Amino acid sequence: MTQLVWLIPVLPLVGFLLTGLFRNYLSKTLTSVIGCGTILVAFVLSVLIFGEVRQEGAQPVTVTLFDFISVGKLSIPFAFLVDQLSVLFLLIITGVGFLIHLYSTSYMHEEDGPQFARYFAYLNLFVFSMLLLVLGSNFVILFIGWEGVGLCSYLLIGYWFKNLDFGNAAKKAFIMNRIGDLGFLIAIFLMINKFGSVDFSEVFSKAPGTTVGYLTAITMLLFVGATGKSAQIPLYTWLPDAMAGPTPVSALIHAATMVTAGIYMIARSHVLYDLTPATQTVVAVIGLATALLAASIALKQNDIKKVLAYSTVSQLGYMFLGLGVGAYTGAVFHVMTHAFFKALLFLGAGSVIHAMGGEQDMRKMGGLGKKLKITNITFLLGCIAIAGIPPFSGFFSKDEILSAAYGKSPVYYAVGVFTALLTAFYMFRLYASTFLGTFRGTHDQEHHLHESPPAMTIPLIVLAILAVFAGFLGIPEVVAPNAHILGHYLAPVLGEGASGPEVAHGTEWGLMGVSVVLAFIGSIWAWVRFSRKPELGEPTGFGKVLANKWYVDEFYNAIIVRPLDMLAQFLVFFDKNVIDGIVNGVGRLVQYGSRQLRLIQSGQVGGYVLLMVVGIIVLFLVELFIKK
Amino acid sequence: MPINYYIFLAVTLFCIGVAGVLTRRNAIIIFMCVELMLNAVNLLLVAFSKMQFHALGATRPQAGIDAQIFVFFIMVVAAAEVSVGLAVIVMMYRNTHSIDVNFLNRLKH
Amino acid sequence: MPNQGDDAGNIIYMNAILLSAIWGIIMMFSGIVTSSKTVIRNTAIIGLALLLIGNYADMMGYHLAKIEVHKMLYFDTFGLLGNSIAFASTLLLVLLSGRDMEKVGPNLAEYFALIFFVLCGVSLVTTFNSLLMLFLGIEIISIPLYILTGSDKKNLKSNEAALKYFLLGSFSTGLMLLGIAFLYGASPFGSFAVDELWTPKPAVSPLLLSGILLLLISMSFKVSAAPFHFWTPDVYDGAPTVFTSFMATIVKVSIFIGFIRLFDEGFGQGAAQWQIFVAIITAATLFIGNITAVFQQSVKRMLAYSSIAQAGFMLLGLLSLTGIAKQGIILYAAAYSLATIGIFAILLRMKDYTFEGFNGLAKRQPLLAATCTIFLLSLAGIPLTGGFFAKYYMLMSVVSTGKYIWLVIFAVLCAAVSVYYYFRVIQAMYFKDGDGGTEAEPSAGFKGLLVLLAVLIVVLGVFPQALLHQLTSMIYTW
Amino acid sequence: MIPVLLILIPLVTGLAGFFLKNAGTARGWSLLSSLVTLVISLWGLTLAKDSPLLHADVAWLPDLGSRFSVGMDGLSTILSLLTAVSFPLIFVATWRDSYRGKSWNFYALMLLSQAGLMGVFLATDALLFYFFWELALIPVYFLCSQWGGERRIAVTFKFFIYTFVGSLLMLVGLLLIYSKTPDHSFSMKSFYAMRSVISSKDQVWLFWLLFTAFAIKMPIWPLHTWQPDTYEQSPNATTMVLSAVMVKMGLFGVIRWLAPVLPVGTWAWGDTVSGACIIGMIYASLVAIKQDDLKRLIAYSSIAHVGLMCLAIFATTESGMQGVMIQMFNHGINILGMWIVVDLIERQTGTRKISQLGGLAQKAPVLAILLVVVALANVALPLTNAFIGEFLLFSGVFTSTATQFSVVFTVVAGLSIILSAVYTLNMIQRVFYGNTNTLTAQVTDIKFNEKVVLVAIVGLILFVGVYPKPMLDLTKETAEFILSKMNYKL
Repeated sequence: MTQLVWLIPVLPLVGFLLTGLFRNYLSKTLTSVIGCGTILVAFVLSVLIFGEVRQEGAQPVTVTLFDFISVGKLSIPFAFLVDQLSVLFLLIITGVGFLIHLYSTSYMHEEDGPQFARYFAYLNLFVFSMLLLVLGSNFVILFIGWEGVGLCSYLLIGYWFKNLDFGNAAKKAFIMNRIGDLGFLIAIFLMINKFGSVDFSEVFSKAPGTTVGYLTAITMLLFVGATGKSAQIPLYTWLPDAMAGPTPVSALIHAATMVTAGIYMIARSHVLYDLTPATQTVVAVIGLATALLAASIALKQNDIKKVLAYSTVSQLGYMFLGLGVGAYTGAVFHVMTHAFFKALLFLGAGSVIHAMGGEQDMRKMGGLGKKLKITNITFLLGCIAIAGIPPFSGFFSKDEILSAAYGKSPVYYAVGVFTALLTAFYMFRLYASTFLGTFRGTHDQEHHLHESPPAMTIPLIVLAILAVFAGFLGIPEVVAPNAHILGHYLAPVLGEGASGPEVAHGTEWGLMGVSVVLAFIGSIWAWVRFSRKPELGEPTGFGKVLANKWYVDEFYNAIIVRPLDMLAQFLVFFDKNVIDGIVNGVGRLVQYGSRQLRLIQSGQVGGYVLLMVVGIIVLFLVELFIKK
Repeated sequence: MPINYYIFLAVTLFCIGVAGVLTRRNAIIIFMCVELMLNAVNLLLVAFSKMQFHALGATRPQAGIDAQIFVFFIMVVAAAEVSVGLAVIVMMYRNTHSIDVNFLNRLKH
Repeated sequence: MPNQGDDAGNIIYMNAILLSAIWGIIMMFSGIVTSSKTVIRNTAIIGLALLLIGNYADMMGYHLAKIEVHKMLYFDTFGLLGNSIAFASTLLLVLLSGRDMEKVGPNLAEYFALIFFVLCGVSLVTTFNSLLMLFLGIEIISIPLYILTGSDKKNLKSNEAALKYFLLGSFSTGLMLLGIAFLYGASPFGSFAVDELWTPKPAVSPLLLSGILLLLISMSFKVSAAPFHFWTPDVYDGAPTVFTSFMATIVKVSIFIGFIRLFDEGFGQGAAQWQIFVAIITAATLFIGNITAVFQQSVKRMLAYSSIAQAGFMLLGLLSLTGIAKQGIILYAAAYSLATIGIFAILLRMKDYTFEGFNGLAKRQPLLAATCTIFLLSLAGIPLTGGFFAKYYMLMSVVSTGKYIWLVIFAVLCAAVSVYYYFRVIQAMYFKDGDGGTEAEPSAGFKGLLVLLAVLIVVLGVFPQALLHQLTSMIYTW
Repeated sequence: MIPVLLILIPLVTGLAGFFLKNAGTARGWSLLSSLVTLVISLWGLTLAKDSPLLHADVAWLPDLGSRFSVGMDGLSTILSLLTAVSFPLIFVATWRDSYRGKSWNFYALMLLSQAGLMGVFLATDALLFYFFWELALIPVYFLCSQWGGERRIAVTFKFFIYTFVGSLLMLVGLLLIYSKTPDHSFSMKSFYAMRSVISSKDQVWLFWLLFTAFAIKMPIWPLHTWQPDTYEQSPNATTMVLSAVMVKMGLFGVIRWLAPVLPVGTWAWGDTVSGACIIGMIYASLVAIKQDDLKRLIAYSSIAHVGLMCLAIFATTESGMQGVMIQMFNHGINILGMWIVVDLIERQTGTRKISQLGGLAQKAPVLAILLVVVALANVALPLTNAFIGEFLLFSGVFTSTATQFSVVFTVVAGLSIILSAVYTLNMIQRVFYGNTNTLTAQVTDIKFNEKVVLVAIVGLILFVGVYPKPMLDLTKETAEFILSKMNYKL
């Protein structure tokens, strides 16, 4: 069975080719069937393989397809690695992926045939690349998937290509990812240089024998790659803009799967990170900072998707905090739960937007709860989950990370838990101003309001269930010993100590209490405040700064984009006038010389004789000097 | 009387000729200066022929003869040049009514 | 010294000299006998053909007469090959542009007579073994040329050119004679024989060196090397184009062969003493020739300067004086003469000699344009044409000596400049639209000959050794 | 045998082409000829490496020590294959272009230039190499100045003289090396033996005589200014030849005739040249961002890519060398695709100004998709051929022991990866996305012939990108051989 793992990525690829090549001939139904079907089959296969790897003592299997690049001593096979970690991600990707495909079939239904097919083609291509990313048995295959998902996100963000702003958003996403990718690439070269291989097993086995400095370089560069892909400081600004894409895309790519690639990559290479504490600190700090910054910005956003986007960035920050403090299991755990509830929230938002006829501004919503029942309930569950209120999934994963963070340094914990408060606050602000209160939209919007069709609600329900109960996969030690199923499952890959620094039970109870209390406070405060009078006016003072995202985009423009632009402008001038000027100057010089030189041809015999005699004299003088 | 004197004399004559060519504007006079140069050479050759005869006459009785023959050839050639040259000058005079070389500047640059 | 050694002194290969002299006289009288230009021209053509055959017979060893010349002349393949190139080129020239001579003036017969006398001088210059012969040869070439230059009597330019040429020419003759006299004075054997000039004495007497220098100068004048080239543009420009073509090709290259002979056999051993002067002259020639040509407006005058530039390249052969150099000179003589004759022949068809005159020629006369392009490419030294290998040999000869690399690099840079003015013609022909001026439709024979020339050039460009084969066999035995 | 055919077929058919006197016939004729050439070169691929059919050696100029000897090792094979593949594609793609005047001459000259290129890549004799080097140039000169844009004559002339200066210096260099050969031979063998004969001092200055020519041809900053103008002014078909095949002559020259012959010189100037390459990469990428003319944009991007390849040559590492060899092929294919798209756009809208275009994706979706693939190959996205190439190039540079700046070089050069994404995506967006305007409103999607070509190109891109093994196997031996000669520690 495991040997057939290559089928899992190949199926979406086939889907991509079919829907892509025959997009003009396929009916929408057929497209949907192909699009979803391939993913479903892939999911089933993943489940089967999961069945194999979850047994005790299941060894990681490497499935080599063919010899990809082999130059000199370096040999890079096109091979897949099947172990607990990759299979877990398989499940998440194909599972959530399938639900979102299903959702899309109805969400994108207004598009005409070919465009509809194009959408599914891209989506399948994305799933293919993502699977490649998690299945790759060496860093190069990982990198291939890595860039592949970047491409698909580019294509899907710019899906409505007639709108140039969307195009710009797509471009921004791709380029910022590229910046990260460069770091990743250089890290790969460092490995090649040192280990002569990019194979996970080989690199990790040889790593301990290497100087810490070198490893730090590698891990830092890998992390640079991660900041690009997983939208961390300083490369996070593309993700909120990426909301230009269709909402299911945001759910799949920019919440559930792609943005977690960075976490996967670091968890995968945790061996290296364990050896380089310096990098770990950096990761933790960056993660924490991102979490706080994004959460603060989310407080003041009015676009429903923007809020979710920033919350995603913030949650990713949590995951990196987890990685930084060594709680790999916790990070992966949070990836999973986050995939569920954030996908749920995005799809819910999508359902809302769908109902509102494309309106995304919360200030024009309100009171939707009465009309969109299922959406309302599922969305609420999602909010509770992300807010970290027990026993919902978010609580467990987030708490695991926070306690580990405390073990590393109370400061981490403090900031983290404060961010948790903010999270709860802005999520319920979102919920309240969308579903509670009175409707603020136009009349015909109100008239047009309706619950979404089943194709959209079913995924919501499924995800809601997951969001509620997924937490029980990782019940903390203090609550019930050895109940951390996920931890046991991942142990072979991430090692036993992967839950981060231990904390005394008493303290841990305390920490939990604090975070839960704060979560409740935040939620209720926001609920009470915004269900009655949502903020409609323009923010002022500090709120304005937040609303403008700390002016980070403007900052980047000022220090990077514009200088580069001016430099380019100058170089154009330089190229034209200086370099080419010199070249043409030589030509002109020759012409000028010619014009002058021909004047000695005066036409006067006397002149000629004189010049000849001068020539003769010169030659004789030379002779004299040669003599000496 | 050492040969150098002859050399100096000839070279001086030759240079006078050159100077004449340089300074005069009248085609005929220029040509006469050229003739002066040629005759300077003739003189030199004759001198050398005697020199060579003294140097090598013991072994080769006819040493130095060919220089004198050369002189005759030079004269002949000079004569030929004169005939052609004068013809050219006359033709020139017919067309321009002048033999001043400074007017020869239709062809330049 | 050549290996035919002894018998070279007694058995004399002088068919060419005899024939050319005799035929010159015949041509003179043909003017009296008949007035039909066709007859005269055909007689000349026959004469040239005979000349070619006779010269070839010499190389094969059949001689009209056996005359004792006391080593005044010396016949080797180098010189004889030079002759045959000169004769063949003249033949082609007459075939291509014979009719244009008629346009110059009434006395066609005399023109041909003079041409034959020039050829007589040529065959002396290519085979002399005594300074006397060299002197006579040069003069026999020059004097008729003065006349030919001025042959367009009514044309002031022609007159002016003739007078300038005459004055400057005789001036340089004076220099040459002084040089010869010095050499004679310095000669240890008291003779004018070229191979007896150099003294093996360790200290070179100033007399000898000044003699060499004066000869170098006067010869440079004859091959129009800077700074003694001033007569060239004016004379070439003023003379009737047919004769310009004649002077620029046959005369120039054969004098060059004499030049090489003189310095190789006369002062070859002492090359180190005078090479530097040759280097200076070469550099000056390349520079002035190429640079000045760039700005010319008249193609004819441009070709005059280009001939100076080409002379600069040939001087590289004089600089190195290796076997390769001699082959190179022969090849250069052939390639350069063929190309230049072709271009002049086409130029004669043009109404005005400016670059504009060539505009749009490709549309009106595709074949002329195509052949002209090949000639120009050859002059520019583009591969697949004889010109490339000509230049190649020259560069190779210097490089193989290992000295004067700077001069080689300078030379190729100048060659790059030369592309500029040669390609201006190509651009005019192909990429510019003419004013619709139409040339007289050239005859089929004319076209055929042009094609023949082009083919020859390409053959030289692919198998240069087809020509050099017999030469190489003996050059290396020296 | 095969190499001779590869040179002769285009040569003969080209010469014959001058007499066809009919545009249609000439078009078909040239296509036929190029297809035959392609078939033969494919046949060559099937043969064993040591097959006698892959070599030919005829006496040519015995006294000059030069023989008409041609042969196919990995390097020549891959480049002759590129030449053989490009020309049919070009002919098919530009099938609908019409040329003013005697258009049959156009096709004839194209074939002649193909012959020249083949000769350059196949010659194993230095003089022969120089011969073809010039021959490839002449037809292009006429093509560009006859059928180019309005500034064609001046621009092409500049291009010609520029390259001619280079090649003359190269000639002197070759002569100098030849004059030092003990057996007086231009053959590759005796040239490769010179590395130990020529003193290091001489190698150091000899290097520039040869490298100038190659650098101008590639072109390497700051000798590049002829390129954008020439690309812009040439007829599209010629631009394709120039950029897809001809720029490879420079790289090829360095690999085949410079690095192995003068290893010390190569090593001594390695850092200098690499520096120029890197400046050029960044510089060209930045300038490309600002270009409004599609052709100029691609021209500058090509400068950047070539710079990277040259950089890798001087890294003297195995992956670098093999990377260069297959990247030369890949780059040729990719840029060909770009040009074909540009040609289409220009023919339909009559403009190449990015600012005047837009919304083509609505009008020509197929074209848009194919272009996007090509463009992604241009930015070296994984699973496209260029990724393989650039990955090898970069790792080659990074692991280089020939310079101590390898890390700096890699990082700075790496920035061009980002910049290339910037200008490529800009281009895609402003040409294909957004709404149509009056110019682009009546654009129709691509016709059959163009579809065939672009699909073929995309096919190549993806095949090589996913399964580069054949290419790598092809170049492996040669790369090792060259490197063994480049070992600068005498």
